[in-house]
Amino acid sequence: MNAVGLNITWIIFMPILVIIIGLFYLGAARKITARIQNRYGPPIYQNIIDVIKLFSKKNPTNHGVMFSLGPVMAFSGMLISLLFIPIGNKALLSFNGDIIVLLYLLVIAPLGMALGVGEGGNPMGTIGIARALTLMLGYEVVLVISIISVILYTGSASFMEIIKMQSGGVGHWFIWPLFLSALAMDMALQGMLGEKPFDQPVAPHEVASGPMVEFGGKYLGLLQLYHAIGIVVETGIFVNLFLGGGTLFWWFVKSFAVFFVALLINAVMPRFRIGQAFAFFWTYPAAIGLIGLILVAILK
Amino acid sequence: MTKAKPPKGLKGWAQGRSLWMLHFCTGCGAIEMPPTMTSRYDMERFGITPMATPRQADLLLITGYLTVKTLKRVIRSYEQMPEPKYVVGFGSCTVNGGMYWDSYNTIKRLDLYLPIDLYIAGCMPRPEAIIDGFTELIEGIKKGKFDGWIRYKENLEYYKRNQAMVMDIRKWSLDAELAERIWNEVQEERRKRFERATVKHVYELAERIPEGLPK
Amino acid sequence: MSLEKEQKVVDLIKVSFEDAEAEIQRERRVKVKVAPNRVFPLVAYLKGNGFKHFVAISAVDWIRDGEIELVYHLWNYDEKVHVMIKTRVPRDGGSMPTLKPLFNQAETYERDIHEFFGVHFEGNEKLDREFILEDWDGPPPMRKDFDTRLFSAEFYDQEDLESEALRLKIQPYKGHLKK
Amino acid sequence: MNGKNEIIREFEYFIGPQHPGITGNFSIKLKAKGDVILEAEARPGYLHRGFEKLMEQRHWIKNVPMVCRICVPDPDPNEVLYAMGVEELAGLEVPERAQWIRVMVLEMSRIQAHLSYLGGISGALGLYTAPQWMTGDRDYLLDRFEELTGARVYHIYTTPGGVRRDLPEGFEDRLRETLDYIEKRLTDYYRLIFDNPVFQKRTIGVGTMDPDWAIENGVTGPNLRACGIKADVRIDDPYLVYDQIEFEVPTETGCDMFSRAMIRFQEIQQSINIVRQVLDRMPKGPFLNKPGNPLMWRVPAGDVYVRVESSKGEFGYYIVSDGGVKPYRVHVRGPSMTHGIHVIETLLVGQRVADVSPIMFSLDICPPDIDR
Repeated sequence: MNAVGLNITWIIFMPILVIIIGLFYLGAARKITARIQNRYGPPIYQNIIDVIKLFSKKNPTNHGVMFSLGPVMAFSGMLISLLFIPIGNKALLSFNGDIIVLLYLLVIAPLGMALGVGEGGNPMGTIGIARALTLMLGYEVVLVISIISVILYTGSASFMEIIKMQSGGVGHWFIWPLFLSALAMDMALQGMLGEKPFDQPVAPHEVASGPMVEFGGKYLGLLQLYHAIGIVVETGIFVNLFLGGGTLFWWFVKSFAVFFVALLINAVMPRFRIGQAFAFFWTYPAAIGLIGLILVAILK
Repeated sequence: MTKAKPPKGLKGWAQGRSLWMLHFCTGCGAIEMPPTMTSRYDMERFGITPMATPRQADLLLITGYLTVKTLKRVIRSYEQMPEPKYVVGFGSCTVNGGMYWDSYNTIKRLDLYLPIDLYIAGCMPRPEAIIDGFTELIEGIKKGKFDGWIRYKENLEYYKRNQAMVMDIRKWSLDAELAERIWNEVQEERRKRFERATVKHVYELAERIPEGLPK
Repeated sequence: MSLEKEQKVVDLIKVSFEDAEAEIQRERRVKVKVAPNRVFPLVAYLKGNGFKHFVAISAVDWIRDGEIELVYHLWNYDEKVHVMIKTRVPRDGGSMPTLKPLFNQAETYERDIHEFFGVHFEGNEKLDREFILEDWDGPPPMRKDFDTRLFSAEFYDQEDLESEALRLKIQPYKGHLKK
Repeated sequence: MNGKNEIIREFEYFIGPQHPGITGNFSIKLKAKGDVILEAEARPGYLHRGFEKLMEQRHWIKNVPMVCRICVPDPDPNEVLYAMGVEELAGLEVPERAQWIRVMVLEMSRIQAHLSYLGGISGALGLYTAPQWMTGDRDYLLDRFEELTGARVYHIYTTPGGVRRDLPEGFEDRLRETLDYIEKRLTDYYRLIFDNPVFQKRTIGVGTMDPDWAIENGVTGPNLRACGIKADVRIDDPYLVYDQIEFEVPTETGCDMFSRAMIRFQEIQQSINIVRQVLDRMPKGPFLNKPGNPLMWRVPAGDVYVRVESSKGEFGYYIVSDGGVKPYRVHVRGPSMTHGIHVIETLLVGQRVADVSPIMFSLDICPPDIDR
């Protein structure tokens, strides 16, 4: 009874916590980028203000049912993926094979966006979402290779079990034995987070703001929340697989550290053309990931 | 029907602290925008960021003179922006035509065609002046003082009529029916005006010196 | 200062185009006056003789003579001489052959002059497309008999619009003045 | 061709005027199949103020504040050109010192224009740190301009007969400091932009043009020098005191976006050297030869074509006087008139949609000088 009550509290409390922390991540990202660019930068809570403002906007343009469902689908898809990510050693849904389920769930969000954008009818949006899906095809391969090597190494496909195996200090983290896989996954993460050099889907100079081009007001607010959860989920996969999870506080510290690395790369890189990005994913990170996988298979 | 009011309280505060401006540079003023945005003056610390599309923007900056050709696009962009939305006019060209007061292709007073919330004077305004204007705007929005889009909605017919005097509004308005009606109404006056304006000017052979000046 | 290379260019033109009036304006500047139908052969000839850079076409409205003067600027990168080829076409119904077959970018200048001076360029396909002005039904604006001050005062007439604005009480925010 | 390939849709869409990837207020209509551009049509005219007409309405001197507005990012060549043209028509002598000061102002203007160019092209490729740094550093140069002329961007400093005022006290030392600072920063820029593998990947071999094609299609200035042709108005058709100054004209052979950016980067260094030389060798003396009552001043009838090397290419004015108190006709030949219409329409065909904006930035197109 007690455990069920705790779970219900957690299921309500956790998404709110993740959204707020995710928005702070975004604010911190702007601040850090600003410092690199010799600027003062906006306050760290700037993105929370942005979201409040977006939800208070009136009459955003609507192009039909699918158009409004797009952001909702993206947001809820990301929210469901969150349930499978153990945060602070606590997972709501944990069973053997939840990693595989998560991989499927991560695809829902971009597909939802694609449906909504298609209804919008703006060519910039169509190009943007086409780029997002192409990019996904690129990094998913690398992601799957890295995850398979972890599963092969541990013999388990459950986040909680993998975290348990890493308990006992920094030395037990899988980042050391599975260094190559971790490296490959970090590169894939850069693409998942949409940080440069892989921000083709939203490139302002090329396709205005890509998929978001027709969305305004509440829809854009929802997409901001989706983005905030997305960052936590995506960095969370890396933290759980390679950095040993941790208590609530340490989990977020680790997750932010992963995000921070992505930010630094983001600040000093131009973006690839979409074809180049795709080619990049299927050469270097894929090769590194494969070597890691082979090493695991041999050494195991 | 109750009168629409600009947002106040939390909504007004959030709106003031997070202004997304439309990335649309219409004239000379655009050259002083990069310094305002970048490391020396850093506009982002007030929460002002450039946005790529009108759907996402709250703030329309008219950075300098507007030719008739640009005015059409500006009006279209303005009408696509979600409410509440604000317009800031940059430089003396938007106030009274400025340096181009006798040009045949630029409009003279912008607030006849679009509801202006704030003017920033200068040719063109320095980044400090722009920042000062923005702080004024932010404070005003927080208190709910700026209501340009409400004025525009309430006096839509007046604005549309003015726009129709200088441009073909049918292609560039979101409300096609209204545009069509007003366009037909103003045709007569517009034609008369155009005839008066394009009287063939007799080119004087005499010296073009202002009279009454010492030789 | 010696004007040898300029003289050479003048001689070069005189050899093939006897009707052309060529003179040296100053160092590195040569002026040539020809009839409109001789412009195309002259430019083609000069292009073959090293004048590879087509700088621009300028138009001047000489309203007193009832003519529009077209000035074709050419530059030679090797000899470093600038040639201005001047020709005059009538203001009403003036027409010139296009230079597009020789220099592609001449098309742009011809579109520009067509719009602002109303000179027709035969063979330029893009001439009918709007270039800089949009929905313009007035006379070509750069001609001398178009009065921009009159146009601006009459067409953008503000007095009645302003009085209407006062009646509707449409005023920009003035709160900052009260400080 | 038919059959399988028909799945790829043909798009037709506009880039601009309301689009972040456009320099100034300009638009390009694109027809693309999938991601490859089939046809591009440049559409200028959003900034047309009728300058040439307005200049006919004003006295010779009153045009000085107007002309600098023709090219917003690099205004000084316009002022110098107009002044040079009027002086040549009127036979007005320019004091020696004024000529050296003009060279200095032109080169300072070139440095700031190139800095914003490099910021622009890296911004178009997504490297947002570069524009932030460069625009910030460019501001120090604008401070020097403000000290010298009283304005940050439109200086209205060069008038027919000389320059409006002399250098302020201590200006030379402060300018030297600023130049030293910018020179120091050049290493950082090089490492941030040109050493960047992604930047190289995006720019090398993209947007190329053939050198012969470039000459015949009116490409001038740094864009032509990026094709390996050593053509510079400062040397070919010397004006002011450029024939007394030692400087190099850098050339690159890549003909692509990378070379075009590299040329500008090297020219910043050259311009810094020129300004230093000017500061060392500038003679003392008067700086302005006043032409008399500006409302009554008549310029003898005649016509003249003058040109300078601006940061974007060859800028030329064709000025005609009929002996009156106002110009009879001024025709402005901006470098973007060719770069922005014909050249870009040709270069874009066959490129990817992603490269439209970088190519446009790499050509350094300045829409106000197309529209005038």
